Amino acid sequence: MLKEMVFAGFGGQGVLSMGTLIAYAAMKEGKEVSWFPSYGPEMRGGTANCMVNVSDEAISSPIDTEFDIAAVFNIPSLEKFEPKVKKGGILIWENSVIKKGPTRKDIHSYGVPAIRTATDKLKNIKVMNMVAMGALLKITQIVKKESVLTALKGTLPERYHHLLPLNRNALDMGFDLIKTK
Amino acid sequence: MLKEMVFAGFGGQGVLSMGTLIAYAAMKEGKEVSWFPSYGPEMRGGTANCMVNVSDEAISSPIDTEFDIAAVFNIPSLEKFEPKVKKGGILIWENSVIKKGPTRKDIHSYGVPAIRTATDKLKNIKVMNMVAMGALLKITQIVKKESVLTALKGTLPERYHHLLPLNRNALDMGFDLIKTK
Amino acid sequence: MKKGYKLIYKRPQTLTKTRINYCPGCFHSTMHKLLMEVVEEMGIQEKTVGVCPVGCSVFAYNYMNVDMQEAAHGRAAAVATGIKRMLPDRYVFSYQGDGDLAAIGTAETLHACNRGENFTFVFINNGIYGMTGGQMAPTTLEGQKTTTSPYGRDPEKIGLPLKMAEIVSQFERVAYVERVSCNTPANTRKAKKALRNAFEYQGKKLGTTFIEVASNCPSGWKMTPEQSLKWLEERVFPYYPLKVFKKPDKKEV
Amino acid sequence: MKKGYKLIYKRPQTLTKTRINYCPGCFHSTMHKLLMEVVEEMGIQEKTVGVCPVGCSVFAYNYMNVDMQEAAHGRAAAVATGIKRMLPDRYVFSYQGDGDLAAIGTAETLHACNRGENFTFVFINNGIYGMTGGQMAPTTLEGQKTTTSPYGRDPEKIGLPLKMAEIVSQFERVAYVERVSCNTPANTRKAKKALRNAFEYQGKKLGTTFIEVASNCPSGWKMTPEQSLKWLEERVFPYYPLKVFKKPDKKEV
Amino acid sequence: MGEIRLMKGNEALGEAAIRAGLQGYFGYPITPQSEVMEYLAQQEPHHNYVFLQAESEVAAVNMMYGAGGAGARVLTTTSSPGFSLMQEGISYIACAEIPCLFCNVVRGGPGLGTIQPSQSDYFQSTKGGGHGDYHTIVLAPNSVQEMVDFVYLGFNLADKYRTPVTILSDGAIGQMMEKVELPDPVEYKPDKPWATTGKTKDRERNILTSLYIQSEDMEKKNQKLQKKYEKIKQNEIRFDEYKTEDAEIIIVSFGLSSRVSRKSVDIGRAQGMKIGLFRPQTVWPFPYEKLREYADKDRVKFFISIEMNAGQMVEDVKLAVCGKKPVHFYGRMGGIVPDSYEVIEQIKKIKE
Amino acid sequence: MGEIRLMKGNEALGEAAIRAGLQGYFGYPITPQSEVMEYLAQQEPHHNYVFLQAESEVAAVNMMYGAGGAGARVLTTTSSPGFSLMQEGISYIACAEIPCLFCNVVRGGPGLGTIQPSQSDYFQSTKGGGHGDYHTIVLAPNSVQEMVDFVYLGFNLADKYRTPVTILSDGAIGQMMEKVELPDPVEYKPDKPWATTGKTKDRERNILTSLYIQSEDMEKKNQKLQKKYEKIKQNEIRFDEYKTEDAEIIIVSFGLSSRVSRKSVDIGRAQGMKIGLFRPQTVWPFPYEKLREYADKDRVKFFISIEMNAGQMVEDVKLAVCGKKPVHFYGRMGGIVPDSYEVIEQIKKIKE
Amino acid sequence: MPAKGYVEIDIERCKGCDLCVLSCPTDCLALNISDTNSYGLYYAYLKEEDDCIACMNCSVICPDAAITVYKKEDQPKQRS
Amino acid sequence: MPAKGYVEIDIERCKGCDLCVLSCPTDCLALNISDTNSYGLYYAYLKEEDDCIACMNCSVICPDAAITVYKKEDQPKQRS
Ligand SMILES: Cc1ncc(C[n+]2csc(CCOP(=O)(O)OP(=O)(O)O)c2C)c(N)n1
Ligand SMILES: Cc1ncc(C[n+]2csc(CCOP(=O)(O)OP(=O)(O)O)c2C)c(N)n1
Ligand code: SF4
Ligand code: SF4
Ligand code: SF4
Ligand code: SF4
Ligand code: SF4
Ligand code: SF4
Ligand SMILES: [Mg+2]
Ligand SMILES: [Mg+2]
Repeated sequence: MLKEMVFAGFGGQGVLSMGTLIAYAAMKEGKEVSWFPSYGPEMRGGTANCMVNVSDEAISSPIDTEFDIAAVFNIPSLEKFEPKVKKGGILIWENSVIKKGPTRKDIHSYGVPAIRTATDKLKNIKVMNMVAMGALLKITQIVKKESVLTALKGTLPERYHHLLPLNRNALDMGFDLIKTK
Repeated sequence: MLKEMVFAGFGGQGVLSMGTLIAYAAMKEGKEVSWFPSYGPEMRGGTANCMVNVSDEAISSPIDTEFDIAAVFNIPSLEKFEPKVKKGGILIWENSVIKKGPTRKDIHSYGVPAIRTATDKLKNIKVMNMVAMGALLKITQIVKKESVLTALKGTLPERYHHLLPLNRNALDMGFDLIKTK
Repeated sequence: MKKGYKLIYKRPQTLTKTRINYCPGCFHSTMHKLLMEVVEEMGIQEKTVGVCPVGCSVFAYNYMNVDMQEAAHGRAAAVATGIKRMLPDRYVFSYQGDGDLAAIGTAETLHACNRGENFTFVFINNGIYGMTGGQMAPTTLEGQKTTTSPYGRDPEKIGLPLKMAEIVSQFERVAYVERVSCNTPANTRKAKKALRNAFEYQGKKLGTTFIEVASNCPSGWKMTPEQSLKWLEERVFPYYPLKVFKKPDKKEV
Repeated sequence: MKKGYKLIYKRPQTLTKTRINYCPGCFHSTMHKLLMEVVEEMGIQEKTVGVCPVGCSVFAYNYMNVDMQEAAHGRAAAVATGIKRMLPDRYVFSYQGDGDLAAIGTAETLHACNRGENFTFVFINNGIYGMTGGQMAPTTLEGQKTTTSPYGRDPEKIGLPLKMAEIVSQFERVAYVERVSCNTPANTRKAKKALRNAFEYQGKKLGTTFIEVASNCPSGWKMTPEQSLKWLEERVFPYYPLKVFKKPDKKEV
Repeated sequence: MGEIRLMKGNEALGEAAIRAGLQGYFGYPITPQSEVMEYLAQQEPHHNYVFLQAESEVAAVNMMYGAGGAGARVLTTTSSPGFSLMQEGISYIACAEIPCLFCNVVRGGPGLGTIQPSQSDYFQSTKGGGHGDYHTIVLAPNSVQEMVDFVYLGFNLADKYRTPVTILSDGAIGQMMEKVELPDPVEYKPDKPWATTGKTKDRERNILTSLYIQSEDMEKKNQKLQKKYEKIKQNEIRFDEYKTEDAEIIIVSFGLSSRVSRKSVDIGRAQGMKIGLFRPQTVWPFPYEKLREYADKDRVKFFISIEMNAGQMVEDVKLAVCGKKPVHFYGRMGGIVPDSYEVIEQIKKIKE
Repeated sequence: MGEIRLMKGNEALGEAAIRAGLQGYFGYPITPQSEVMEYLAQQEPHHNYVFLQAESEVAAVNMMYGAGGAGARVLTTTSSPGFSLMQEGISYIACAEIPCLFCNVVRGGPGLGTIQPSQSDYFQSTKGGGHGDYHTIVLAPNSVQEMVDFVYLGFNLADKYRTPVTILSDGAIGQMMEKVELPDPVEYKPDKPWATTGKTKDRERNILTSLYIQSEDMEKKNQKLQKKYEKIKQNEIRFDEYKTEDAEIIIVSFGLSSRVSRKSVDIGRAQGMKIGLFRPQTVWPFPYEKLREYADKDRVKFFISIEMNAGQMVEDVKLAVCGKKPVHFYGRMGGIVPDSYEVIEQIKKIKE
Repeated sequence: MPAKGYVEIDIERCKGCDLCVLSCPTDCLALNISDTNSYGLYYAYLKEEDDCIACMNCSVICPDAAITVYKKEDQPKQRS
Repeated sequence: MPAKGYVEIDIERCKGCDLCVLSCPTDCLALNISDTNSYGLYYAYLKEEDDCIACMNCSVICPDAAITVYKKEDQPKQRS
């Protein structure tokens, strides 16, 4: 089945690599995948996002207009993508910076304090995206946690491999943030 | 009736203006006319020519492949255009520089010593083309002598109008070079 | 407004209300501000026509409250020439990046300068292609890393950075050339003065005026704004000195 | 051949047998001859690749017996760059007119020079667009009449003639720049020597070599060849002095 | 009646432009177009326009953008390779909706090719040689007189629709002299409230741009352009016919080749063939409807497109005829003008 | 099986070029293409090719001319406005018959437009954006995998026919990542006796030119080119089909929009409509014959061309179908990718 | 005694580039790193109200023209 | 005593530009203006055979490489 996803936030928050990891992991799990970034000067100061499709079959367009899953990390992204989540879809939002969460009632939304967790507990804001990823995996089960770790190994240059444990940590922590299944 | 003509020689021999005068004169006589020059770098050192069409009706292409009348002033032009004169057409050639004239028997050809006449009799090689023009008018009657003089007045800038008598002279002399009407 | 205080500086009216969308600390913003301050102070908003070509400043017309034309990449000098020749009594400026002015637009730039077209170049030399994401510019410094010179600019392969202010100064009909920066308040004040001079000389039809800004690109350079100021001082100014390269004779002015 | 005499000069074998179709007295012919003499004398016919763009010399490949590419108008420097980058051990030259090199091709010329592309420019500056029938060139002299400056070139409108040798000399990676002419036997001998130098420096990979020829265009100037020589001496050389602008350090050579 | 002269197409173009109120000319020399520039350089002191020889065609087209955007009536002329260099600029001008008049005096391509007359830039002019969905109105004169008339028309259409207009001439029409009647000079008073002439207090600033970074905005811009093109298609299609009333064979031909074809009609009719000539004067917009009407007529046996290229307009003829009747093609390339008899030979071959 | 990676289209293009024996890359940055350059700049030290950032697209295309003419396997990449600037050069390259590979990562035009994906350069690429009668082979990939495959194919076709080849990509295919299988590197040994590498004693000098000043010569040159194009039409047409065997409605679509359309086929079939997809992989030469076969089949009711432009390929579809069946068009402009359901809606509307 | 001044910073325009902070001769500006504006950016504020001398360094260097400067009346005028 | 020389001029290549004539130090060349070559151009010829000193000025300046120069044997070599 096709899952259409979007990851959105400020440039630098790691939303593009979050998408890449999911695409890579899904590919390793034998799925068809596509990953499509927002690009060009609109990124400047504004938001960055990427759309990821995972499917058992060939993927038609890499560009989606509605989403099964959205993860947003700042207010403009919430504003932009909340209306584009499909009815019954999933919206994950960072609730340590976004004060006022989504208002729609016809979707499943999850506030995740990814930034606070990363800064307070892990002392490294950079792994914020991995915290969010953990939560996302728990919520959506889109790919296996292990696949994401493999993906991380596969996409991170050798010289950063010492950061793998930290990332696993963040992933676990995010996973555990979601209490209900 | 359509008359297709070509005037060819070295650049500087006045072949282009010869064509212009005929076209202008014919226009003044109420005819449809077109004038088309060879142009571009091939002129360099090579030959220059122009094609003139005079007709009672609208003229189709200004570019002709065969001619009713050709006037040539150097060897390369003779070589190029002799074969392109229509059967029964007229070929006028300058016979003080071209030693060996045309060989075709199915056309009317006239050797005219335009250069010698201009240099020897008129002391001005520049009017060579008017000498030739005179001969051409006598032979072809394509336009009236007076029309050519009007044309000359119309195309020559004011400051050269003192040359008009010389040109008329040359025209007359050329006219008289042709004995048999 | 606090009582007993009077206003001594506020945002010029010649800037639109739109939030300026350049990266934090980018001198593009500063130069927009200065330029519009000069237009405001000279009272020439009605007579000013700007040209912005492709580059980060392609959206300049969203910010500057004057008539503007957006030009094709590299062609601002030609476009400004077209405008100025038709409207010789307007103040015309072209606002160009280094990729624009010194790479693809080299011919248009130099010929406009050589003809002495009577408009003002505002040349933002940030040593990089900002808009397209940080590729090497003709002004990228020796050894500087960019996305298309990932191992540092190698002069053996690609030559040395072009010094446009120096080059255009040589053209007789170029009236005024100065290289400025906005890294300190003092330099920023000088930059504004230079713009003002340029516009005034333009008003007197003295020829081409050319203000080069030794600018920054925190995003493309992958630096904080503060680091970018240091880079300017340590690396940029030694190669691109801030100075007046040419100015009109006293008597002309 | 006369008995008791020996041959001391004949047409180089590196020119084809085709009659050269330039106008009488045109230095394009002379430069073709000198260039091919140098190629013959250096024995590098097998290693030489030439580029001729649009201009009177567009037919150069009919005359020069070496591999050649005909380039689009203005783009000879880019084409030569492409060739030389692929074949770094060949001798590559671009043979360009002033319209070509200094108007439409300004960007390609200057950037090739700035990069220090290791080929030789042979730049025929005849102050006019010869091939297209005598229009104004970027190098047309002040006051000089052409078909598109029928009242004489007016610097107020179009600027002063560009001095390309002077401009390109400033680029660090340009190794050798000389302006020569062919108006006298002595100057012609110097011109040939300059070409030889350029090729030798190229062989040593010293950078860009640039020979500007203060040339004539009897047809475009509407002069006899003899008058064109006078014009050169009286009008051209004072503005375009014949000299070496730059040469490699002794130790490099 | 206007003044009668014997003029070259290129010079007539220049003179017509002056009379039609030319304010700015920007160009670069190239054969067989240079006479336009030379004429305008010569005439400049006597009139009120700016003549500027640009450093290249790329510069010239962008000067057009600037000057046209400043509200002036502007012209540039060039020939094939130069027109290729202008394509980026034309795409910008079309999108920024700046009235500009172009003339391409076509020569034989591709590449440097030959300087002799050709029609091989038909596709480039009509389908858009530049990037993106745009069109310029393309007028194809077949005589020096029509060259003059189309200059007036071209300027007016450019203003009316805020669009670039191209005159698709060729080396022969540019170089040849014919009798021409020159219309009286007009006093041109531009009415262009959108032009960038300086933001006065009573209006918002004027912006000329082709940038719409958001897809939604760009699509809207495109829709606006497409709407304009529809309007032009409705109002501005022009064509000329010769003996088509009863024709069984219809020659379709534009520009110079249409003159050759006109003679072919007469030759053919003298030999008993009912030939007619359909001549698009606007090749964009192309007169599809009118041709389709002929295709629907029983008496019409076939069409033949006569061109000086490898077969370009014939695609438009086919699109018009839509399979209802056979469409043939005959053309010469590389600067060669087909001969009227050649065309007849071709038609005879088809009839067999 | 080759190496499997998750790669961006632009990077995959770069990697494929290296593996296919790239010798020279000349290019100028422009979104959404710059990653190609960046990738090749990054990889340069590890391989044996020259990477050169040119001062402009005009310079780049002429460096291609020089380097390709010197016998090297050369590539440049750009996006729409940059491709417009290359048109003069491409016309020269086509005429001088120099093998070169181009990739246009199309964005929405005209003018500066938007950087979002588009197909609005179809006309420019297929009808010849430059002057004169010429064509480049135009390959239109619709996936990152096909991008890789077409780089190999493109280089080989360029050599085989001594012709420029264009890959018509778009912003989405350039920017998106997909799974890709990379073929093994080839050791490229050019066999180009015509290349200008220096005139050795055993041969006449080699000349690369596009100048044939005499019309007769230029016509001959054109005939030679036309013959070559005929040969390419016979041998190199490529297309792909999806459920066309029994289709009553045929969607014609290329590149990115063909992926959207593929999904529409499934959606439509699920709703009981017999839809099929015909996807030209070469858009020049266009698969006219094959489409015509479908037009001749009774079961086929109509065609619809789905494009990301205002309707360009649809002209070729019409030329193929030749009036035998209705040909419809649906497109989005300005960088917007149509949605599969939108397409179905459109088809339903037509059916009514 | 230097002039006494006061600045207002338009929080929404401020991008937290820190250039004003670096340029203030009396060190009276600072970046608020505990809050962001609606663009998610930290912003500058007048930390030491009393120290401002109305030198305008901050408003001159501020790229985004986010700073308005006031000066106590009766003090000699200063120019930018 | 200067070297004794001799020149041959390829009439068909000569364009009568006169540059050799102008450059000859001993004035031994001239333009034949009573005849033209097949291109219709006057051509240069060695008018004073005895005066040629094999200086090569003419061959050096001749644009069209129309001149071949010979020198009497046993004389010291000269370079172009
Ligand atoms: C013909 C063309 N080529 C390339 C581009 C892509 N492009 C847009 S801006 C730019 C360069 C930007 O650099 P610069 O001029 O230095 O301005 P900056 O963004 O650094 O201020 C480029 C290459 C384009 N728009 N058009
Ligand atoms: C793109 C383009 N523009 C214009 C031309 C026409 N053209 C051919 S040569 C030339 C200039 C010739 O002048 P120059 O380069 O000085 O060479 P010269 O003939 O004087 O030696 C021009 C404008 C062309 N071929 N291509
Ligand atoms: S990318 Fe660079 S030049 Fe562009 S706005 Fe950001 S900092 Fe300024
Ligand atoms: S036109 Fe001028 S440059 Fe060209 S060949 Fe003749 S004299 Fe030489
Ligand atoms: S005006 Fe001067 S003292 Fe006051 S805050 Fe600004 S920089 Fe500091
Ligand atoms: S300089 Fe301006 S934008 Fe930067 S921090 Fe200060 S107020 Fe904010
Ligand atoms: S070699 Fe010298 S002396 Fe002899 S003809 Fe030539 S120029 Fe005169
Ligand atoms: S220099 Fe050469 S071409 Fe000129 S007249 Fe003498 S021999 Fe003839
Ligand atoms: Mg920059
Ligand atoms: Mg010249």
